[in-house]
Amino acid sequence: MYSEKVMDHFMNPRNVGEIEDADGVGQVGNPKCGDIMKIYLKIEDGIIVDVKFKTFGCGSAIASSSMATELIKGKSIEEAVKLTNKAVAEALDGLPPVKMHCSVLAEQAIKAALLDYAKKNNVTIEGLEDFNPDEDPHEH
Amino acid sequence: MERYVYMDYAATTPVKKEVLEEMMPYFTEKYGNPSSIYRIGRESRAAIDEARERVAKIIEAKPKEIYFTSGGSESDNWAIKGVAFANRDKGNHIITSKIEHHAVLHACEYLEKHGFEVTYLDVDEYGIVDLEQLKNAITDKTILITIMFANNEIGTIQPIQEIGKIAREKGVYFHTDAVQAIGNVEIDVNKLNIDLLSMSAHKFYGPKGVGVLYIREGVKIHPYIHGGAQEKNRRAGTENVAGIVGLAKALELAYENLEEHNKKLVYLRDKLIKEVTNKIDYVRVNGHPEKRLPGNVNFSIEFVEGEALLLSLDMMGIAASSGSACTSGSLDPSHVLLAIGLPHEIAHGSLRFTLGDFNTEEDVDYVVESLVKIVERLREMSPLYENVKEGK
Amino acid sequence: MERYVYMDYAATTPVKKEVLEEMMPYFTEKYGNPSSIYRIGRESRAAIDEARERVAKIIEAKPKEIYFTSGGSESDNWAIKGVAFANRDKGNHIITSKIEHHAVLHACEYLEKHGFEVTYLDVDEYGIVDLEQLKNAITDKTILITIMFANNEIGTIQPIQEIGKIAREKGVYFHTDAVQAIGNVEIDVNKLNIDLLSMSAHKFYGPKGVGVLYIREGVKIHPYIHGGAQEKNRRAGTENVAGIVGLAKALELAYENLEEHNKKLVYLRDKLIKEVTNKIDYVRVNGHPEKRLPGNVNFSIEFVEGEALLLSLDMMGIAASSGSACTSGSLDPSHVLLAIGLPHEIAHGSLRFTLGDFNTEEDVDYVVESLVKIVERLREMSPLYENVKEGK
Ligand SMILES: Cc1ncc(COP(=O)(O)O)c(C=O)c1O
Ligand SMILES: Cc1ncc(COP(=O)(O)O)c(C=O)c1O
Ligand code: FES
Ligand code: FES
Repeated sequence: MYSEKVMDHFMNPRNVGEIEDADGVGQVGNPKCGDIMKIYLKIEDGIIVDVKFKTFGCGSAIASSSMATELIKGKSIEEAVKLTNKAVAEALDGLPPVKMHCSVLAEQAIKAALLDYAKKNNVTIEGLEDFNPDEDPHEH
Repeated sequence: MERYVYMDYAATTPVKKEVLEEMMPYFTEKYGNPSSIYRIGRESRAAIDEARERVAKIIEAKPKEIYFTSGGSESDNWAIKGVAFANRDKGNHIITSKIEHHAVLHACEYLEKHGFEVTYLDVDEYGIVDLEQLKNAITDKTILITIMFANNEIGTIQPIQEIGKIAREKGVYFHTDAVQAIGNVEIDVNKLNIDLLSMSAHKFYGPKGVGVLYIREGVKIHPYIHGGAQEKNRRAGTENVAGIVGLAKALELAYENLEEHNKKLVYLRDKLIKEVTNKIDYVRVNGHPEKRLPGNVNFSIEFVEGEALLLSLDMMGIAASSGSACTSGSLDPSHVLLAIGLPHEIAHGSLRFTLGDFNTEEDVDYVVESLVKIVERLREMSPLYENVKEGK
Repeated sequence: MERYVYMDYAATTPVKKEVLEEMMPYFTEKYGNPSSIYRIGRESRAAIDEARERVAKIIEAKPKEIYFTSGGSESDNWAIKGVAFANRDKGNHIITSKIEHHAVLHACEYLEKHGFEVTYLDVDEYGIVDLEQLKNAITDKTILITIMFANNEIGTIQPIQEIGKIAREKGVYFHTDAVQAIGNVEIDVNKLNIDLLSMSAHKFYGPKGVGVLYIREGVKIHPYIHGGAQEKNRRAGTENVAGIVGLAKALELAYENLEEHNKKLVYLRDKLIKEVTNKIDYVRVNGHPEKRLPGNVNFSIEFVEGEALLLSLDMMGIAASSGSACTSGSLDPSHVLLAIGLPHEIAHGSLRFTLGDFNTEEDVDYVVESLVKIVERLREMSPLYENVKEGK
């Protein structure tokens, strides 16, 4: 069902936890639907120097969070905004079709955290204009 | 993998050695078609007839009331649609419950599209149907009550005798999906006033793809699979002789030492419940405390999600199941867990262990030990648990 | 009994050794439910997926167009009723032939009771459907043509490609009951424009109780057995994993050396036909001289009755079958023999031998020798034969 990569990231998730003095925090999902993803960002000079996550969700949701954090760590804000759920899924060597929405959640959580950062610092981030963190990413 | 603990006996069971042995000749030497009149055909016919008698004896039915099918789903579909269409002149109303297996629920939904009306009874927090609601739901258009004997997720056993009595008094047919109950509970179709009953062999150490529909003599029902004259013209298709023989043998074995078997399962079940609830906080046990299948344990483990639990257990060589929607990638968690009133987020953390003949006390110890570690790890990742710890 | 000659391979076949071997692990060790996400569940799922690919390859279909069922009868019922109810908005007319298997005919009759109209095409003396009649029968209400690939009694093979072409041109779905053809004839569902196709494993050295319905992508069809999400939500019920694996293996074996197999069968078949017609007078061969299944022989032996022939053959260790009504205790002889124009009294003396992989030349010699004696004995008792001898 899941690729080895998914299972690896599920069993040994990278960057689990929280950042006490995070520059941006984003939470998406809804416990009712069985998944919540929370992302913490530490940003210095437009670069994501640290990232942590917490996830309540299935194996695919946990693996997606882990992979997504790996993919944006050390990257610029501009690069992080462009991260798509497809890229997350591809980096995991694919997800079953019914589980694609779990990777959407990862994309959304990062965007939500970036938006939080932008608001706190009164900056605008290109590519986040139309983003609404409360939109339900589920296409179950 | 050093250790493998299978605790999903409600999903399916291995075929027992003795069962397979009885089946074997019917694949190769005794392969005759039971409809053929020559020797090896007659031998197959005799094997089926004997199996029919063996099954009938267990549930106190007559052999001619036993019909072999391809499994529990076919039996449920046949019972419900077959009775519905055959009794349409009498009425178009069917009563069932909200916690039936999908084979029953989807058959009922199909009938709703074809002019039938279906009442879905509520259940209480333990999963027991409301007998008053049942009585009140019956009208002069009611032709069938179909309520499962025991639930596959939470193991709750229904008051079948009372339901049978109500149905009989009102002159309404009573079908029960006994797929989970058979092999675990004594069933006497006469005492319980059951008119139709479904079983599936692979739930009681028989092969997959073979089942039974018991149809009380005199019940008006249409055939469901039309064709040849097999099963007294009621279920067409060359009989799965090996499967039928296996079903009968497996059923016999199940009732040979039912009491002992159940005592062992109840002991292991209660031990598992006690230790898990002792060692893990925020856990609740779903289903009825006493009126439940001997091998069924259903937990809701808060702040973690079912699929994540299952995958982690699998990595440790433990096979279990969950009512979380995430297992199937669908939005709503198990309709059974919602029907007993669990909130969505708690239903998502549900975990079912179903114990069976090959489980040992060491298995239970291993499961408890593993589960404690897994829940700890997953909760560390969970934003919900964090909130609780922080008293939010 | 010293000698046992089985010549009823069209009724059923033994499971081949290699097939049983592949099935065995799925009863005991690899018993996981294919819907379960843990290791042994995924292994069962993988076994089914692989079987689906193996089956698809043989008939040039896509794996996702292969659905596993409980046998030929279920496949026929599902195809016909499933397409009928799903396309009712388009029309209510179905075309079939007079010589279909009962699984098709009775499914059609059931539909006639539910508002559908069915045209039953005639066949010629060889059992071949009339293509002109088919074309003329199609109206804008026609939603399905269901015509069998090869007949189970007389072995006649229909002009499937032409039928497929007509159906495709008119935009009507085409189902074929290939239960007898598969394993004996090359079938490419694309070349032949087949939209739905039924098979049953026990006709090609696989186990009883498992079959396939091929459903071309895009065909509108309702599920028939409702319930769980198995078979992409189209056929509920825990999968008969061992049976499915056996079906795939048996099908592969059948096509591994089809040519050689058929050459042998045709040789034995033609020898049997030649010797019986040489040695016994007043015998006719039913079915088409060339367009027939390689192993099928169907005689009408005048002045004797089918059941008497079968019982006598059985006493000599020979397993065969008959289209006589007396075999089943019903009044009318086989609808197939009547449809090809046999008078009742001749249809009553019909005798079918169907040869298979384990038959030898000695078997044929023994059957001929025995049949000569039997017919002589029965005719001596027959008042009809007496008349003939005396030239009346
Ligand atoms: C042509 C044909 N169709 C359908 C069937 C039904 O198959 P089964 O008996 O496996 O259900 C048979 C055999 O009995 C057959 O010969
Ligand atoms: C209560 C209940 N009914 C019906 C079924 C369907 O049985 P089968 O999968 O053998 O068709 C099952 C098991 O899947 C079940 O647990
Ligand atoms: S979190 Fe529900 S399916 Fe992934
Ligand atoms: S002669 Fe006895 S049934 Fe026909």
